[in-house]
Amino acid sequence: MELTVVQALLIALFVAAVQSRGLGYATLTMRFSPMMTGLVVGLVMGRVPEAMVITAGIQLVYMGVIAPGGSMPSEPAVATAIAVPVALLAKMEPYEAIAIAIPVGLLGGYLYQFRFFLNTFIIRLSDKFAEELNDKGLWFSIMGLPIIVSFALYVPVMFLALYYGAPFIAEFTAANASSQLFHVLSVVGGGLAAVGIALSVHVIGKKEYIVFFILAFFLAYVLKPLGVTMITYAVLGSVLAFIYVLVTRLSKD
Amino acid sequence: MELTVVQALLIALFVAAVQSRGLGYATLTMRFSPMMTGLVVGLVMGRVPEAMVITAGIQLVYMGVIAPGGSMPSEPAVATAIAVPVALLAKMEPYEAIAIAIPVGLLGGYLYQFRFFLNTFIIRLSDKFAEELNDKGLWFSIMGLPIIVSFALYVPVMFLALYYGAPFIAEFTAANASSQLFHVLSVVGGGLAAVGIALSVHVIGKKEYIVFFILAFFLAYVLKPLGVTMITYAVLGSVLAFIYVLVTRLSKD
Amino acid sequence: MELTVVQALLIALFVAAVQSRGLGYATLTMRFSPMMTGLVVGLVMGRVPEAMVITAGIQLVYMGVIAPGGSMPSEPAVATAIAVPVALLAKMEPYEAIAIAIPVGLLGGYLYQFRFFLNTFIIRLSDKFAEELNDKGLWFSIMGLPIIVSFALYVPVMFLALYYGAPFIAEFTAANASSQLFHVLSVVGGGLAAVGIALSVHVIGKKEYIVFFILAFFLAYVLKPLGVTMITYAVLGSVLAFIYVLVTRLSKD
Amino acid sequence: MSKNMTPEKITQKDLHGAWFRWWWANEVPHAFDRYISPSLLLALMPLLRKLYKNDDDLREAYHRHLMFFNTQAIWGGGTITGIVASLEETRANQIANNEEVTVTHDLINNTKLGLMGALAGIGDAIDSGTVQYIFIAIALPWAQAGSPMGSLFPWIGFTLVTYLYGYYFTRNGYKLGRAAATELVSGKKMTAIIEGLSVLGLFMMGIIASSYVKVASVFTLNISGKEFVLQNILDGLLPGLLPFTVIMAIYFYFSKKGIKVTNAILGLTAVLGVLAWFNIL
Amino acid sequence: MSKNMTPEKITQKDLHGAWFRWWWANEVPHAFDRYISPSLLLALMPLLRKLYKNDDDLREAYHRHLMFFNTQAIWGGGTITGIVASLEETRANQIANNEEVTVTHDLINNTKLGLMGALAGIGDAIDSGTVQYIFIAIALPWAQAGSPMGSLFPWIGFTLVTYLYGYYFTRNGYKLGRAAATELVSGKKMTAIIEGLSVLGLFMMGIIASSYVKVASVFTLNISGKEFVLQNILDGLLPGLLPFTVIMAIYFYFSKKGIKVTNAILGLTAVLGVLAWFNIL
Amino acid sequence: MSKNMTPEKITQKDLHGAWFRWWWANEVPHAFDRYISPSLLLALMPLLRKLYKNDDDLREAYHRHLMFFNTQAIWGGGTITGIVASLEETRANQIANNEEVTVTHDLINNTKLGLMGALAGIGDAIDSGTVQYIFIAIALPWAQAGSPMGSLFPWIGFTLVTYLYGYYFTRNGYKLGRAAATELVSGKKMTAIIEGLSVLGLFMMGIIASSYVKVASVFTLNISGKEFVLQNILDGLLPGLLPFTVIMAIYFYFSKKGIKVTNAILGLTAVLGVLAWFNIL
Ligand SMILES: OC[C@H]1O[C@H](O)[C@@H](O)[C@@H](O)[C@@H]1O
Ligand SMILES: OC[C@H]1O[C@H](O)[C@@H](O)[C@@H](O)[C@@H]1O
Ligand SMILES: OC[C@H]1O[C@H](O)[C@@H](O)[C@@H](O)[C@@H]1O
Repeated sequence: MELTVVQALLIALFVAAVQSRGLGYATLTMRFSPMMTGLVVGLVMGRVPEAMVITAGIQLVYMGVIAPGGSMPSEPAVATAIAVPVALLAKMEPYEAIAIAIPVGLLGGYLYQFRFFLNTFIIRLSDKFAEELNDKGLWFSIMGLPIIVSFALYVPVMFLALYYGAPFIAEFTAANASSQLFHVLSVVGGGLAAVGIALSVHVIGKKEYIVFFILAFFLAYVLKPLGVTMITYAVLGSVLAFIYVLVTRLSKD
Repeated sequence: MELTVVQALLIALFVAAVQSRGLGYATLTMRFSPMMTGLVVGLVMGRVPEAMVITAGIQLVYMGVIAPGGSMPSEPAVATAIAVPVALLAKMEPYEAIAIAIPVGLLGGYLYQFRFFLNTFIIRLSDKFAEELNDKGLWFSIMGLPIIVSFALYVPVMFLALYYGAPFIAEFTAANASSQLFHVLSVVGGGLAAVGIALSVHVIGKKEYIVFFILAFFLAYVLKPLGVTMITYAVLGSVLAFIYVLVTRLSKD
Repeated sequence: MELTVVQALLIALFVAAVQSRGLGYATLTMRFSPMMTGLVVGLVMGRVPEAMVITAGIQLVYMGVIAPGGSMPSEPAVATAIAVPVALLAKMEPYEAIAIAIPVGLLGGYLYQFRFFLNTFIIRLSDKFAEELNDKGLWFSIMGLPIIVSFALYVPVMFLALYYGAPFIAEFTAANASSQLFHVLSVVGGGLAAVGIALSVHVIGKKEYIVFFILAFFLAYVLKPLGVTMITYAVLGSVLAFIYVLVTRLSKD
Repeated sequence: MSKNMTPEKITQKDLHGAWFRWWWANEVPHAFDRYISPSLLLALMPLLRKLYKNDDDLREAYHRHLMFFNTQAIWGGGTITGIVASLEETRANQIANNEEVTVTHDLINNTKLGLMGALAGIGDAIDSGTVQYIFIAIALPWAQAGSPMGSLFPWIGFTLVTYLYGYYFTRNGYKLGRAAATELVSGKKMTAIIEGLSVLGLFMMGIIASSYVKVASVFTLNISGKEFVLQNILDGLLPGLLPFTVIMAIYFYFSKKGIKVTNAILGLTAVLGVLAWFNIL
Repeated sequence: MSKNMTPEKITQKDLHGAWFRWWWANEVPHAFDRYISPSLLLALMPLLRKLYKNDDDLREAYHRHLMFFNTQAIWGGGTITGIVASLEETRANQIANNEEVTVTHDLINNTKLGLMGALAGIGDAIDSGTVQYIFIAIALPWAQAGSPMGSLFPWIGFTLVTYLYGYYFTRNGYKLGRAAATELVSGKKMTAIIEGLSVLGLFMMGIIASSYVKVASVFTLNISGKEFVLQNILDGLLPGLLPFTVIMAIYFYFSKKGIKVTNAILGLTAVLGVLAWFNIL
Repeated sequence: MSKNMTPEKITQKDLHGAWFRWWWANEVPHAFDRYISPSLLLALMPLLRKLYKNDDDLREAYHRHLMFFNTQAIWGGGTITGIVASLEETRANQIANNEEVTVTHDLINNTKLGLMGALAGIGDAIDSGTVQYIFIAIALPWAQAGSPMGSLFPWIGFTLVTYLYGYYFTRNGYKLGRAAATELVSGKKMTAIIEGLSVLGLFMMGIIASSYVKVASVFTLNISGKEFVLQNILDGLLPGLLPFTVIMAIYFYFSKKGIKVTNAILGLTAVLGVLAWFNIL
């Protein structure tokens, strides 16, 4: 590939901004769809119309991608940032270019999870600032630090991939040690929600009510094959709550 | 086909009588099975034994047909009334004759639904007569009018199909405008039960108990893939009711 | 086959001991796995190493066999006691030998069920001895008699099969009258648990609580396709019990 | 004059009359919103006349049996006709004797709602699904041989047999209802039973609603090759959302504007019809 | 004389004896209606003798443990033997000291019923399904090489290991039971716990009944090529109908005629046997 | 001085500020254990300052909104931001006026827990799953023709539209909360509502926990060709065992040692990390 340092850096910065979610909900479409990334690459490379055509092809691959509750295996924005230059410079078809970009997209997903992991510690800071009623500190720990962390994670990776080529990153991602690290990271990530949930359950008023938590937890496992939706559960939960109240309170009059 | 006017009319009247259900539960087998229709056609055409053989063949096609809760796509009696003459006159095999009769059977099904639709308005009359304690009026609106409506719907259609041939009806059924009408009719039909149900729920004594209606409604959707039978639901509902009473009343002593 | 009377008898006695479960839980592996039976046959026939090799082959066929709640179609120990001599004497492959032993294993399964059936009557004796506080009688009716019954069932069958050859038994098992008898036995066996369960339910204190029995019984049928585990049911049952208590007792303070 | 107000006794003949009328009317007045309730009213009409000498009570009873009702004719219809007859009798007597009315309007209603679905399941499976086809299967060879008996035997046989045991159910339902009602009148568990029946009735109503009310969208959008199927999206949110919305909309309409059924039907027909015409539903 | 009535203490040795007897008897007396309850009685017999000096109490305890019981030997049997031993001890002491008897017959029974199924699930999966086959899999190559160790190692190894942790479960069960019982005796939550255990016990009994009681029809009718499979029709009505009917029939038999178990067994054997002989069941 | 303690009124501008901050921060601080609760705190911070003039109350409120929280930005975030704002306002006024505090910490918390999951389901299906792709699908042909509008239109369009109705949800949430709160304050059904919300909140928490906490074993043993897959065995015992164990372990850690979140996170990271490294998890 033949991107200049400046070009590579500009694209890397854009991707980091998107992945940091630093522009709020405006970054949702930017993350889930390749369209904006494709346009930016086109602008940076001065070949907008061609970039648009390629990006439209990539969009078809990512049609329907959403990430309820958090992360997804491959990050469209990250993969697109690699695939479009590849396709432009090597005159490849969009789907071929995506194939080359896949390991980088994968690494992008791991970094997104790693970002969650680091944020888990940054929140300790927020706890502290909340205790001190330090609003500036809270701004810093809630917005500032997480964004900085994101840039620190994504800019180098994207830059290296763009400047030295995707294979460079692919090698790292495939390396034994790193894939084991990713495994550890995703296991830890999968478990850490337990802390937040245990905390929420712990602080509830009536200890006996934990029984409803347990009920719902195992019910969800029992009914998993039936694909019950969250709203259906909310309806059933409300019905349960209402009957409980009916039986313990209202029926007493 | 070469049926006389009288023959066609006689068969049409028989079918209308069956579809009106005017002979009570004695019309159930007549509607679900082709046997009686076949015999009547045989009698009218003066070729009973041949008609019986053909009808026996048609019966195999309709073996097991029942219509819990109302309507079915194709009406066996209607289709048979066409298929047997076709088979007799054109010397076709029973299953070939049924193939020709299918659009008429289809239309027969739509008319059955349309009958429900018209009855929905006739019941308003019954409401009025009930208010006036007018028993004669009730007999008229419950038995008389619905039967008249049935005949008005089925006699012309059957007669035309028998006299001018099934293709005549097939064309009409397939026509764009009418199929859109049928769609509208079945959507309206599918929704109107809501009125009766909302009414029943509305008049219950304790408003809070609507929660059990809601519970059952969504539970039925959740468990749909498990094919729970109505009696199983009745058992579970009784258990629920008993526990509710146990908890609110009996446990108080 | 050319087993001596003594050899056949020794093996038959071993199998009867295992199937009587007379050595306690130590007989579990002996019943579920062919290994010990193979070794014993090898010892009796004086050809241990060869017997071991054959038995290892048979083990692969029975890998994973367990019998939650009671019986299984073919009894590994019984089948192995036939298959190993067959394989040794007729120089067959283990899986071929098992094919020959299958009807005997089948009969072994029926005898195991028949043992349960006879024990059902022996327990009447235990009831009587319990009433009389007769500990010796209890030892006899709980340990002595069931073991005697087992030997009476298994020794002749195994001896005949080993001495006169498996086909001898196969013929009996396949005979019309006996297969009808087995059908009757398994139907009766499938139903008799109802007595014990009805008894347990009958002696409970509060009659109204039978509603929870009914609930669980039909719930288990409704959820059968979901493969809910016993422990999950125990969790759900505990949750139900706790909520019941919460609602009727604890919420009253 | 006061003598006149005493409910007459319900005789065996009355019961048979009710059963016959029910059997006859059965699905004649089948309507989308009430199903076959008018047939039940027709069946009970003369009995109700004998029981309620006061016009207001009679009118209330007439209206009661025009409410949503559907069941299978023999197992459901027979049994329920009998039970309801005895419940109405008890109620009429309680009213006439100025006793506490334990057999309330709600009790009768919830008994019907609680039983009709399960008994329909039984009847459809046994009568329509099995007995009918046993008769047909027996007679089929005769038909194949060209004999009219192949048609007549299953028709007469099935009709006769079901008529007979349907009447048996009616009589047993009546006895059952009497036995229950007698116990109820005296028993102090009355409130508990009424509440239990309400819970059961509404529960079964919910189950029935989920299968009788069918409202689904057929709307799909195909933009640049991507299909948006509205019903799939709705099912991803809350299966049953549309039928539930329709039921609740009418429920609240009744709550606000009073029970104006004709309006509800016309309005709903219009709304659904227009949406169906434009292929949204 | 009155001294004599005091329950003796249950020692470690008693506990081990109970565990050993349970382990030994285990499935020897396995019967269709009670499963392996006699083994539990055999296990507890000497302990019960030490506890109940009054013959009536002892007799009641003997009968208690002949009731329907089934579980896996190690996880279920070990734990429950221990728990029951301590519950019986507490109960015996309460009786002897004329205290309020909070450890009721029902409490002990429901504890068994509530635990036996879940612990059987654990034990079957772990011991029979996993541990056993790990031992076998390890030794398999030795057997393939012709060595008797291939047979002896899994047998001795599995038996030994399970014996040891089974005893460990017995001791822990006993401690657990004691701890719970102590709290129970004093605690005012006693009634709540007894009720909760009843609910759980009956619930688990229902689950167990649904898998242990197997009654199904094999009756099919083939008339003119149409198959009528009775069991399919029944499943279309209410899955579990036949087993439930059998259970309830016996239940009502006991309610009416008293607990005549032998009669019930003989009668049921006769009925099922005849129906099976004629291929109805 | 005392004047100073009175909560200030929440204005339209405040509400918009809260909505904007929530919208902006949204997933920036996304963390494994608390998800996006910090964004909600950031959104509410200035409002809380206006409401709670007492530092202790303010601190409690700050901590309240750092608890576990996740939802979709527009439907969930908008609505909940609005509702919570009004609940906090009512609470602050109750505290300031020395009234009975019916809007308890638990009430606010359980409202959030009860709503967040269902609203996330709605929002994900509609915004991310449908609306977004409608915009994209419309613009796709433009992109295929090489025009930058193919990129700009869906981005600007989707962002704008969702921003607008998100704000609409915020305002409506606020009104809804006010209406409910007003009724609550006076109504005597208060306790009932608090209890109901607790049940619902914990129920939804259980559902959410079952999908958010993912702990599964990858351990397999292959001895002599027989595979032992640990997770299969665990699923045969009790599906959800491992995640439940982890949650309860931390729950009991908090119960015993107090709420030491950092320790819990570090400890859990260490344990899970080591187990994952050795391919047990
Ligand atoms: O599922 C709710 C919510 O969860 C996370 O916060 C993110 O994945 C959002 O995109 C999503 O809307
Ligand atoms: O399902 C009960 C009942 O519903 C409707 O009334 C008709 O379809 C009957 O044939 C059926 O028996
Ligand atoms: O399922 C529990 C238990 O049931 C029966 O007693 C036997 O099959 C045992 O092997 C099994 O452990």
